[in-house]
Amino acid sequence: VATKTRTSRKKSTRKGDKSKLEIISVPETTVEIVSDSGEGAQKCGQIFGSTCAKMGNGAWTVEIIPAEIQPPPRTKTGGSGNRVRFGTEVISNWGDATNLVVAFNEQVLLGRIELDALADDAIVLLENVWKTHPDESIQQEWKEGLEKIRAAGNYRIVEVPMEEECLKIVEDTRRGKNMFALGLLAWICERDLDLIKAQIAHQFRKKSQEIYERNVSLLNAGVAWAENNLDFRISVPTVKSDVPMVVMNGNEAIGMGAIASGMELCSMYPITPATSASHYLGEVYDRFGGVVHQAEDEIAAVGVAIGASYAGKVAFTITSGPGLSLKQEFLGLAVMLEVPLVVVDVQRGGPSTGLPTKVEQSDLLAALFGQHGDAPHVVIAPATIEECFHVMVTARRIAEAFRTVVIVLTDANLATGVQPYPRPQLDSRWQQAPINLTPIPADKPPYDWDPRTGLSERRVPGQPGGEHTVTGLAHDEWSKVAYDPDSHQLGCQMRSRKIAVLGSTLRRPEIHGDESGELLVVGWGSTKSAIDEAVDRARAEGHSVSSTHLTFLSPLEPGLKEIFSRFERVMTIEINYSDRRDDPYITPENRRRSQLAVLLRSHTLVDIDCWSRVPGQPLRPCNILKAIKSRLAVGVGV
Amino acid sequence: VATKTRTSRKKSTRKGDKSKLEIISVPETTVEIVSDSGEGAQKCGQIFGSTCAKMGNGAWTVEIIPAEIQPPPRTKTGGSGNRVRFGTEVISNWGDATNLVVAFNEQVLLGRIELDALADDAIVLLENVWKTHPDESIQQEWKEGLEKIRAAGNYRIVEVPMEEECLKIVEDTRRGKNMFALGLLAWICERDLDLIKAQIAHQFRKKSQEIYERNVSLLNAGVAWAENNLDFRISVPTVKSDVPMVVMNGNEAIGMGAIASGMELCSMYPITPATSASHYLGEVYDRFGGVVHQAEDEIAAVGVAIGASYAGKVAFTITSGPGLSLKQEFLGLAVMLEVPLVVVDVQRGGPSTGLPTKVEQSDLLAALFGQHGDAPHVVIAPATIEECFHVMVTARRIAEAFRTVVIVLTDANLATGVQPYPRPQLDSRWQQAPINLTPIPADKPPYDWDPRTGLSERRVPGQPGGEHTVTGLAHDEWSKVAYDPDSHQLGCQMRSRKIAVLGSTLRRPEIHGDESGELLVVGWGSTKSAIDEAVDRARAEGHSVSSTHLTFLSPLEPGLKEIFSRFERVMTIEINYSDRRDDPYITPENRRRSQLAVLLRSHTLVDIDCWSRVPGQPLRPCNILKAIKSRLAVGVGV
Amino acid sequence: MTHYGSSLLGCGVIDERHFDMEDYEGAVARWCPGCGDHSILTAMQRLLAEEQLKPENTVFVSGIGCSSRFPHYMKTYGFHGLHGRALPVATGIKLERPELDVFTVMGDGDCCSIGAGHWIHAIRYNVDMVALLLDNNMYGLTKGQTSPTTPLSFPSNTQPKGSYLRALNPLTATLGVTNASFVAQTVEWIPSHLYQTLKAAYHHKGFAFVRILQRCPIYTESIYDEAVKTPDVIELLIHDDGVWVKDLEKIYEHTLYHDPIDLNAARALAEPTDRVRIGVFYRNEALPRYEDIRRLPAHTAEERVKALNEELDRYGV
Amino acid sequence: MTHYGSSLLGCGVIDERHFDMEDYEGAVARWCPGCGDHSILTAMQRLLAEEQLKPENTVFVSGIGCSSRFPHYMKTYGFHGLHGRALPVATGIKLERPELDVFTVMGDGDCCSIGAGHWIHAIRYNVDMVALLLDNNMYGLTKGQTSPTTPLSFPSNTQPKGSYLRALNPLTATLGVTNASFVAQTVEWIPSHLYQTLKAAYHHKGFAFVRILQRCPIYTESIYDEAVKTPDVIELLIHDDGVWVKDLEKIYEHTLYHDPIDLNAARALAEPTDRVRIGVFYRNEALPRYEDIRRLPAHTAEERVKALNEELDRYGV
Ligand SMILES: Cc1ncc(C[n+]2csc(CCOP(=O)(O)OP(=O)(O)O)c2C)c(N)n1
Ligand SMILES: Cc1ncc(C[n+]2csc(CCOP(=O)(O)OP(=O)(O)O)c2C)c(N)n1
Ligand code: SF4
Ligand code: SF4
Ligand SMILES: [Mg+2]
Ligand SMILES: [Mg+2]
Repeated sequence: VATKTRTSRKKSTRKGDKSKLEIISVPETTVEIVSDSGEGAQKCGQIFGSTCAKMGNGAWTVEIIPAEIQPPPRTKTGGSGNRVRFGTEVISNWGDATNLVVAFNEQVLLGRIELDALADDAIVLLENVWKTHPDESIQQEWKEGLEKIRAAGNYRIVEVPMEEECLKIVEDTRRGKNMFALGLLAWICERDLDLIKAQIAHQFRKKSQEIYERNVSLLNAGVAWAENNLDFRISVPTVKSDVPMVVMNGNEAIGMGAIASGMELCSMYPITPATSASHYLGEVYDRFGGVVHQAEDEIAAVGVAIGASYAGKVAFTITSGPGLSLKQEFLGLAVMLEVPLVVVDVQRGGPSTGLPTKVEQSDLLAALFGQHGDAPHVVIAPATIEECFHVMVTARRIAEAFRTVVIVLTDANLATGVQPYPRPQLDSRWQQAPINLTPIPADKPPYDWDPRTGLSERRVPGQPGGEHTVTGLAHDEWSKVAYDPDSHQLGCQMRSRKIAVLGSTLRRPEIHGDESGELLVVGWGSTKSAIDEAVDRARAEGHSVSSTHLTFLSPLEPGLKEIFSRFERVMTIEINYSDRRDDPYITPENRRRSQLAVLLRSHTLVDIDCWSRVPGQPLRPCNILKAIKSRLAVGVGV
Repeated sequence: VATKTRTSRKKSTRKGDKSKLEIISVPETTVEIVSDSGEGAQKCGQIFGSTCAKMGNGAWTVEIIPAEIQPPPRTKTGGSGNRVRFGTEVISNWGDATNLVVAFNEQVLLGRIELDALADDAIVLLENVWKTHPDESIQQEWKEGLEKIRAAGNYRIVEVPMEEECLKIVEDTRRGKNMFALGLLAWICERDLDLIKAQIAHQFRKKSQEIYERNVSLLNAGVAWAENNLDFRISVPTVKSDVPMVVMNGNEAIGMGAIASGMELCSMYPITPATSASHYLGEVYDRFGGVVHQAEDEIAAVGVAIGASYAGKVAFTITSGPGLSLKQEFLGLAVMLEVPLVVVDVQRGGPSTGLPTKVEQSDLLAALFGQHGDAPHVVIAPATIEECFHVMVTARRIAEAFRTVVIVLTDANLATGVQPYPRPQLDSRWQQAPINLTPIPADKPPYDWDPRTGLSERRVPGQPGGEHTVTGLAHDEWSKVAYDPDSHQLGCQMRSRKIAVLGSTLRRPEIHGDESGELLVVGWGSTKSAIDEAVDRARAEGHSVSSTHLTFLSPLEPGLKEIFSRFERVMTIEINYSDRRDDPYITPENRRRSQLAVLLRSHTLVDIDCWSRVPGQPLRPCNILKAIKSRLAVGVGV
Repeated sequence: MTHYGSSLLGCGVIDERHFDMEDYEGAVARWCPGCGDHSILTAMQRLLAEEQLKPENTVFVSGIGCSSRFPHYMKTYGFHGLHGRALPVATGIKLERPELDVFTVMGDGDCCSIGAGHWIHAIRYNVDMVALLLDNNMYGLTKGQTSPTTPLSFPSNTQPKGSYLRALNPLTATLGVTNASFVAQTVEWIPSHLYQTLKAAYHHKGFAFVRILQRCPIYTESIYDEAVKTPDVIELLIHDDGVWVKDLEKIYEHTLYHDPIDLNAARALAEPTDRVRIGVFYRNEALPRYEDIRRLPAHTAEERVKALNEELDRYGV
Repeated sequence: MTHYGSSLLGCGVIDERHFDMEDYEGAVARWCPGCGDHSILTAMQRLLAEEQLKPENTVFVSGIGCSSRFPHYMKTYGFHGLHGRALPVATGIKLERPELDVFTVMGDGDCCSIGAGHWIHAIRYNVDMVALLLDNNMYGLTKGQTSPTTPLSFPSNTQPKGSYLRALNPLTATLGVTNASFVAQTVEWIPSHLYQTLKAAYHHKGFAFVRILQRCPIYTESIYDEAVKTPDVIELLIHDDGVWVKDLEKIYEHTLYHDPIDLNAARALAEPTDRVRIGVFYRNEALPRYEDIRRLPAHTAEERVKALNEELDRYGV
């Protein structure tokens, strides 16, 4: 895959003379560090990533996770580590391909290459202890491995005697190589060593000073080796942002957003990739008077949240696909009782247990329509880590003001991606109000629906005169069980109406690019930045394409049909499954389309096409670009 | 509401002279019997209904169920009984209004009138013991009640001293009035007394001869009283059908269909209105080697069914809305494992616990999209009681041939409605084949997907050489856990493809009425007969309207877009919620549409309108007719 | 249960309201004539009047079933939720509002079948509430299906040839769960014992589980027939720390002095015999209550904002 | 378990295959080094070889968790299903195919938390299978969250300040459920005892529940440390009807002769002590097995059609 670095390097003067140091100066670059799991590549990558952020670069860090619990050493699927994409400007996705990779063995590197992770001209720093390994078969693997690697691309391969160098400092190199590698990267990418040391200190704050020092000397060893042996450096200019920034992953942002919204209870059951949000809250929540309740299962988790919400304060539950399926019955109850509730679904690969650690956007329709009966509610999807923070404040407010369920759809990409963003300017009005126990006049029904808006005033136990029993059975405004046609019709109408009212308060989505043209790409959730980047490139190449991104999936933002009408073609790009137009047996009529496309076609009657894949990875701008071009290539309405 | 009886009665010569007996001869009529619960009106109605069927009339019997577990006597909401609509031709819905009603007190009658159950010219036979009741307040209620009744319509009211007459035969009239009432109806409607007595004998087969005889004398007393006191009879000609017929309700048909399909396990958890199917099977299943397993909850119920299916024979689970929500996670697993499974959802009023005993069609989208992740599967909806029988054979076959989940959507109207239909000509090939334990060649993968069709051969434990572990995790054709992009993409593709293949085998739906015109009404499930009847009436009035009815909801039947394009307007008619076009805040853009409309708009991009209500009752042809006319009245595309 | 009752509401002012039984009457109870639930409702209303519980600070939580209609018939706050899911909701209420008095009413299908998982874990959490199992040995509302407590070979609509399994014993099941703190059994047809048992449960600090044998004349009339008619079948477990109804021994001569702190004895006594044992089997107030363990000082919005700003500092670049 | 093994397959012909342990090895086990699951896998493969179970007639059913990867590592049929739902699936398999040997493998979160309701009811059904609880006192696969069996105040990622509740005791919980027919405990680090316990469970006719204390060096290393290192902590329950490993007393001197038919004693012994008791706590083969109760003679398609036609006659008009 073609990359910015390549182009720009062509420009930089290359003498081929070792004494001369080549400075590869680029607006952005992507770095990977990958090892067997247990060798600490992830720790190294995290420190590198946040160093970039702290230095003022835009940066996006994603985890490289092995498939197995405990993968065997030196296997293609066993690679563990991080990819860090950083640049002068803001970076909000993992990009196309890696320009610089440090690999602890040739097999994990091959695994990355097979996943098409490396740029064709990537620089590869490869531990070479295997070359002379006592075990013949390993030497053999190395030989064959390197041939494969050379065949795979025009990589600039640098063998590094990591083992040898680290042994000078530690016996067990499994606990040290990662810091040596960090040193290599630090020197190559001109990173601030003091910032790095500060973070090492934080990482090992619970360990002894000696351990800290050992790691620092490993770091320095890496720096020194690079300085003495490498003839190139990569320079990515930084511009310190004028607004204060914070750096975190999406699940931490969800947790902090929950705190900022004043929610006091996170009732959950562990499930990847949602759990880390509750890990974060488990650490800090009690400092805010908040409780993480780990229930016996997802059903109990949402039940406890509903009980707490009913009793006074909006609570939330956090889960992933399988948990969403289990919560559906309770979600329908909350809608029926008009008990406010926030549900976070950190989407992962489906169906069923699927790909627990991988990103997907395939819970959209289940979130919208998964409850039996007609159960109107709200569905929102943040697109960035910053939005993960703010969406929680919005969700809590809507849930409370509209007495309904708000489902927040994030995904594994946002959950684990780490990025700096402008520090939220907290506002105490974001916090929900204390419980209100004022008495209720006898003539005020518990559902005093405004017949026009369907809105009614919330009531909690403790309010004298307000005694009544909420019920999941059809009921009238007095919450009395009522099976007559009018009561049920009215209840359904009021619960639907208020969602329409919320919709009437929304702004139409913004267009990225021209307001009209040949193609409009529509996305939702974590794909925003990759889509916009691809659109920018397409436009740079002269194509007439724009994009728009939906935050509200229910109710939908206004004006969509009109916006779509300004483009010759409209297509959604999503990380979920759709049949390909040219698949056998697939016709335009029976084609299974991606989930947002299904929704928008019904909503706007516009012939919305889709390009979607389920790779278990974030989409790459370059692949989106390809999809855009090929869509532009075929005629309208095909 | 205008009715056939009225028109035809006009024709019949009326002298107003008591000595002269008026014969109201009509092609069809609707009879109701309603009492406090516990007074046996239901038993009376059932016998009357099946008598009509046995005499060769077309007949449709529905229950009138009180809202409360134990309603107080003499209350409007406490009425219990049956409505029987019968005619010369086939009758497949409950019609518009009742022409003849026997009421045990004026309050339950008022309840029916408030539900608009009675024709404006209905004949009312009313127990008048209350008129002279010792309790003053009851006398008062009677007085006021009768005024209200008279004010409500031009009813022909006949007071009947039921109590007085019955006391001549029994002390406790609560256990006798219903047979007296049956006698009244039998005489008025010229029913075959021997057939009735035979059924009384069957009803009380477990009781003493004496009890039988007492009931027969009550019956005869009713006949005698009518003969001596009434000046009219209603005559509905019967034509014996040339094919053998059977009469039952939809849940019995589901049960028998399951037996006919060779399914051996019904794994369920009780829930209204699904339970009666398992009650039926509980009685007879073991005679067929079948087991009803009542699990600890709905999740276990579907889990046991999946285990049994996996182990060899397709099993089924039966439930209603709340149970469907709970089963969603397991449905996704079955789709992922490609374990065949049949799920029956007898829909009731939603959302949440909703209206447990009442009909609704609001689980369609949850059945289609309720599973997290992309989980393609099959959804079918029978439209008649006859189809309830045959759908089970089809569902089991599809589930097995396509290794997937088939959800069958019926509803409370089909479940409790009783109707005669042509006796199924059983075929032993409908039965599933015995378990096949032939060895598996070592090179044959457990998912030997045909790349074109996505179909593969089923494998069960006991097949030597076929050992493998099925998993809900993403997997390859060998059922090995596989998180790589290609494996997951392929799996999703194969599971989607086979549904498209099934779709390619379906026939396009038939059109009821002209092949093109001003308006096409689209329905699904139990509303078919009411819609077709309304369409016939509209056509008789000269309107250009046709209807079509969908049996397959996933995959959809072919040719829909083309069919719709032949009509100026298309609208669905359903029993679920939709905003009305003129509701406040509702725009064509944000309007919540009925569930089939949502699906078909996305599928065909045709601007499909909808008329839907959630009355907790079946739709009436007359109301559908109104909706059709008003839709025809407004311009196209409004 | 512990009393914060007025703390929130009265804010110092003395609440001068007095409540009679009638003040706790909600909608007219719609159970069948002779249904045991009626007398349980009455006993409960009597208890609330006796304890002068503020209707607004009392919440009845239930699932779905005949028995779960209970909250509608009380004039307090009520939560008539999902079949089998009453306990998680009640737990959530107490977590957010420990000062409320919470009563959970469940049927035998509700609690022991679909709700079994929540039941086991609610016992563990030992949240301070009264949990009533209205046990008619049958699914009533859905018109007669076998429940886990249906006696072996007793017929129902789903098992017309008789129940296939021996009845689950809710007492031994509860007593098997770590942190069980109060386990009692009573019968709805001995009002004085029912009332005293409810009272003991209410005053217990922790999760007070009471199994109430309840007649269902429609579906299980015969089951409790003998126990109702012949006092000889009843055996009273008596103790000062349990339930001891004066003069009841006169009618029910079989009595057994049982100290409810003795867990092993409780389990042995809970095993089925041809006698129906009523009273408190086990009681232990030393066990921690989940809502107490988790309780935190209240935080103002400003305090939260301040602390969150400190937290954000940690993430600053 | 009962043996129908060849009835379906061999159809009279003698099956001459012989199986070694290797013949039961599936994919390479991917548990962490030192994970207790490895030795359980080995013991199981040894058992199958010893019993010469036909791979094709053996099914391992599991939920989701590290432990639930078990079926992938066996070369038999396997069903790696949903978290907490292994038991209903296993029950369905036995209902349809009683002749199959079914083993259910669950983790402590799988069985005792999300699966608790199914667990209680599987004990009731007493379906003839082996049910293994691989208890590492923690959620392993999801990287360290508190499970119901996590010891009080042991920290995890969701409860970093330590578990809030005392550990649930799976043995007393199981023993509290009516129809419990086999309840044993063993430890994965004493292979001979582990093996003998699995063997006893396999030969038990009914639902054989075995709790296996399992080390998780990643998240709960310290918990079993003492028990592993000091034989003094272990107490052997020995009996001819239970597990009695010759010579094991030489290493583990604390022994207790316990007749597993004595339920009250079993419950008392199952209560937590500072010793780890291993062996069979309770065993009763007199209890009926659900799949036996429900078994029906096979019907041919023709028989069904005939009977259904008779049934339709009843509904004829
Ligand atoms: C999820 C769900 N499953 C099933 C039902 C149907 N249902 C309602 S009440 C009930 C059981 C009632 O029995 P029990 O809990 O013993 O209460 P009782 O009516 O006997 O008081 C069932 C199965 C439901 N409402 N929701
Ligand atoms: C419905 C559902 N909820 C949650 C999860 C996430 N999850 C997977 S395994 C697991 C628990 C693992 O712990 P345990 O059962 O003790 O097994 P172990 O890994 O310790 O062997 C959880 C919560 C899931 N896969 N599905
Ligand atoms: S059915 Fe039984 S439990 Fe339900 S109300 Fe009637 S008597 Fe009571
Ligand atoms: S995490 Fe623990 S339980 Fe899971 S495989 Fe590793 S050691 Fe075993
Ligand atoms: Mg009950
Ligand atoms: Mg565990």
